Amino acid sequence: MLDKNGIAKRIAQELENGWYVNLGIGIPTLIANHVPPGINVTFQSENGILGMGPFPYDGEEDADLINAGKQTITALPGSSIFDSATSFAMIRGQHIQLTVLGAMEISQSGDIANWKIPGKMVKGMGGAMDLVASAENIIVAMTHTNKHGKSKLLKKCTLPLTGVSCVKRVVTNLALIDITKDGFKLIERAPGVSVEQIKESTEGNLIVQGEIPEMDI
Amino acid sequence: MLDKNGIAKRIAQELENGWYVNLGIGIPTLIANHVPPGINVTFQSENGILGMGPFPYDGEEDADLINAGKQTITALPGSSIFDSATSFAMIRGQHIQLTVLGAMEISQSGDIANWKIPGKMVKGMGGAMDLVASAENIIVAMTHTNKHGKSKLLKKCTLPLTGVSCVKRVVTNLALIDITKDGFKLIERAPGVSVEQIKESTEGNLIVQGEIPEMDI
Amino acid sequence: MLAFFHLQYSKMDKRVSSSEAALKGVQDSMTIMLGGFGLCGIPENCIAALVKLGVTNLTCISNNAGVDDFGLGLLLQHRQIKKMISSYVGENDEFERQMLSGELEVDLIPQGSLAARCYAGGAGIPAFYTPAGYGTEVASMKEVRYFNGKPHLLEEALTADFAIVKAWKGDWHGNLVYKGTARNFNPPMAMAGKITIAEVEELVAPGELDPNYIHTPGIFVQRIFQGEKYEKRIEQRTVRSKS
Amino acid sequence: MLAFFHLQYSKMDKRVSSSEAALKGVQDSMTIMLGGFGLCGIPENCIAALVKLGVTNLTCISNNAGVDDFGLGLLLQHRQIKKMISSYVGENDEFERQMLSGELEVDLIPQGSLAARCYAGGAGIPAFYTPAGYGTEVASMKEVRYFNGKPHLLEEALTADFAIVKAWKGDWHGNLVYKGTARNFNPPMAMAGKITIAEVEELVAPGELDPNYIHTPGIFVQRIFQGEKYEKRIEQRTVRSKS
Repeated sequence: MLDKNGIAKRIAQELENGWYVNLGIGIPTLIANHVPPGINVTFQSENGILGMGPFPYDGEEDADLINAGKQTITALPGSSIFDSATSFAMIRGQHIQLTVLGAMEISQSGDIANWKIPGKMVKGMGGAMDLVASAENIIVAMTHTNKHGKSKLLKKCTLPLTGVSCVKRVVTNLALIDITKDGFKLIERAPGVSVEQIKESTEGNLIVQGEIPEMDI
Repeated sequence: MLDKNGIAKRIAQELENGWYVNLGIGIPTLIANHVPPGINVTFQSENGILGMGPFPYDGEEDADLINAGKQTITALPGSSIFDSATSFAMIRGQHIQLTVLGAMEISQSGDIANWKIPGKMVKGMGGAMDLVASAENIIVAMTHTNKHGKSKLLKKCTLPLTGVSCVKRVVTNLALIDITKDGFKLIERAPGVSVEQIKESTEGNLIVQGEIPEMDI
Repeated sequence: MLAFFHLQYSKMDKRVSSSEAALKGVQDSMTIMLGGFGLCGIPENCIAALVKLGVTNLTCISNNAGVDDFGLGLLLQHRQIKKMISSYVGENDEFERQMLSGELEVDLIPQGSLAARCYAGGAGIPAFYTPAGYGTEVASMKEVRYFNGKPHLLEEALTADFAIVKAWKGDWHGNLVYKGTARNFNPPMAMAGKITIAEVEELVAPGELDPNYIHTPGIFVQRIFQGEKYEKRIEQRTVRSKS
Repeated sequence: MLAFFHLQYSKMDKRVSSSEAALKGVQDSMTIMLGGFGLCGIPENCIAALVKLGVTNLTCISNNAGVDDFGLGLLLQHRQIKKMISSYVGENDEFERQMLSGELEVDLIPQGSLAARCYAGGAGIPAFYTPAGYGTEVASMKEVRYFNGKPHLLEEALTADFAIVKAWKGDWHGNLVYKGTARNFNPPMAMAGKITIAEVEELVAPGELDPNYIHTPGIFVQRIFQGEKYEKRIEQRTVRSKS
């Protein structure tokens, strides 16, 4: 089973040299800490920066330099700053090679819900709807089940959608799964997790073909 | 009768303090030389500058600083440079208070033709179609008749249009005329020009009400 | 203050004397755009002056709604806002309370569509198509149209009676330069105000800012002043230690 | 040249060795966008390399078509262009001859619509409405729609197989800074290329350009090189005397 950092680490293995990457709030943010050696990627934050660096040293934080999670950050050499209209021009125009975000639910047809629980939580979609509607390569990072033990990989989402037929891959604490036209296709098991466990935790249609390897992380 | 500089000078009297102004190629360009004392306006050139100044001193011309007529220019203190998309955002978004441009024909309903003579001259519309479609205040600067002596103020334009129902006022070598819903309304005569002369040179419907004063320039 | 206005040598000089003077003409029930992302790059001084002015029934267009005791949260506290048009309104308990109780109308818009709609409002583009929000609640009542086989929504431009932005430096003509990610929504919103007010940390004479590096050309700005005081509060102070 | 490529430590390093190397993959019948206004801010070195490469049947999207013996006029001279998409094509006799004789297809577009269509192409906006051209030849075959009582045309985004832009300074990541009015169409076109090539007068290491004053963020640029030689010809030299 993977913890949050494990999920981030597995997704970080997907990064390719030269990619521009947008990381959502939560687990996705941790990916920046696990970029494999030899791989150079540039992180975009949709509030207006390309080339986001690590947190500043204590005492060097700048109120005018934050990421989309409102955290103080730094800018790397070769970075650039721009306004929100330009930032989403990059996103909508598919100039970003990978988008990673969290989710409350995903469906076997690639729908995603992550912005609203009617009557309970209404924080707003922020940039998520623009990201999922435009990105060609979307990976969801989340736990396989919610805190009540219910599966978050569903036949059909129950919560209001953020986007339709957009998620390509999901990495959870239990597995790496691709979304195909026939449903969730199991690609890798998390260390120490059995196919049976993954099946039990997946409400949607899970396709298991042949031997399923354990992740190498 | 006015010469080109006279036409420019009369239009310059229309300028108000604080206006942003776009001047077309030809007679309109001359207006910059006749801004009345005490009036401060800012000239925009649609290739990407606000705060265009006079021509550079001989030897100080810069290939990277031109106006929309491709002439070398200077930039005044407080000027700004921007790209073509932003430039036309200003124009389309009606942030410019006055547009002055030349014309081959105008109609009594405010149509303008100034970009094409089928089979003969096809230079393209440049920024003129954007300017006339968006500007709230358009003055045309032109001669009253063409080189064959034919009126350029028509019931209906014969050449391909640049824009419809957009021209508000025209200043020619003979007169200052407003475009009203009933047609061309004569407001002022050029020095030494009679109402009769203006009538003869105007093919469209010319409205003459009461005494028509001579321009004070 | 009258004396100040008499000293203006031309309307190209857009300086006003204070945040209070900048808000002249702001009335109940108006639509106001406010720049900023979270608490970064918000027009602090104008927000304080709006509280003092006491106008109510405002429609505010702003990416976020501040926090309980800072930013637009201050206007919420004083019940001055009738409707919020935003993309993300977390980090604000009073907001959530007013929204869930129905006291506050809320129009939630995808962040990119919000930015593009402000830009379009300033750029004379009345409407455009975007893929964001297709198949979601956001799409209800909106025209769907396919381009290149992909569904898009028709989104209309946003404008405001007043747009209030915050820049780092500005000159008398209204030319603005922003610093870091405090830029965010300020440039597109500066374009979309019938009257645009800019508050800046440093107001300089024309010619002091390099024309080649102006972020918002002065043509978009009608009033400018140097903010009385900047707190520039940090929402999430995240740091690493030097060791 | 192979050695050069081996030295690249990452794909964030987008340097290529020459205008010739930059054009790798350009083929007959492709659509190419070229920045510049008149002869100001045009990618001189890439145009020369396109002539040398000899590709034909090109569709060129560029505000102007150069003059007879410089800029895009050189590609016209060599009959490499099948179709021009432009807003203004005066100052070029060969162009006029080819167009009137029917050898050259020409699509004339209002300048603001051209800029906005390139921007839209880069920004993932498939189409938008603009008032420009309503009631004219430009409107033929285009959807008309009223917003606020005013007629508008639906205009679709433009993209290109290659966008070629010219900047003043650039770094290895593709971040660009333009100088003066040589900026013009370069930023919106840089956004709209499937592959965007930037030629610059001065190529610097990452970190040398201030992130706060980048005109085109590197994400839009795939290849960059320092131009071999710049003539920067002036089309209309207008001056005043010092006396």
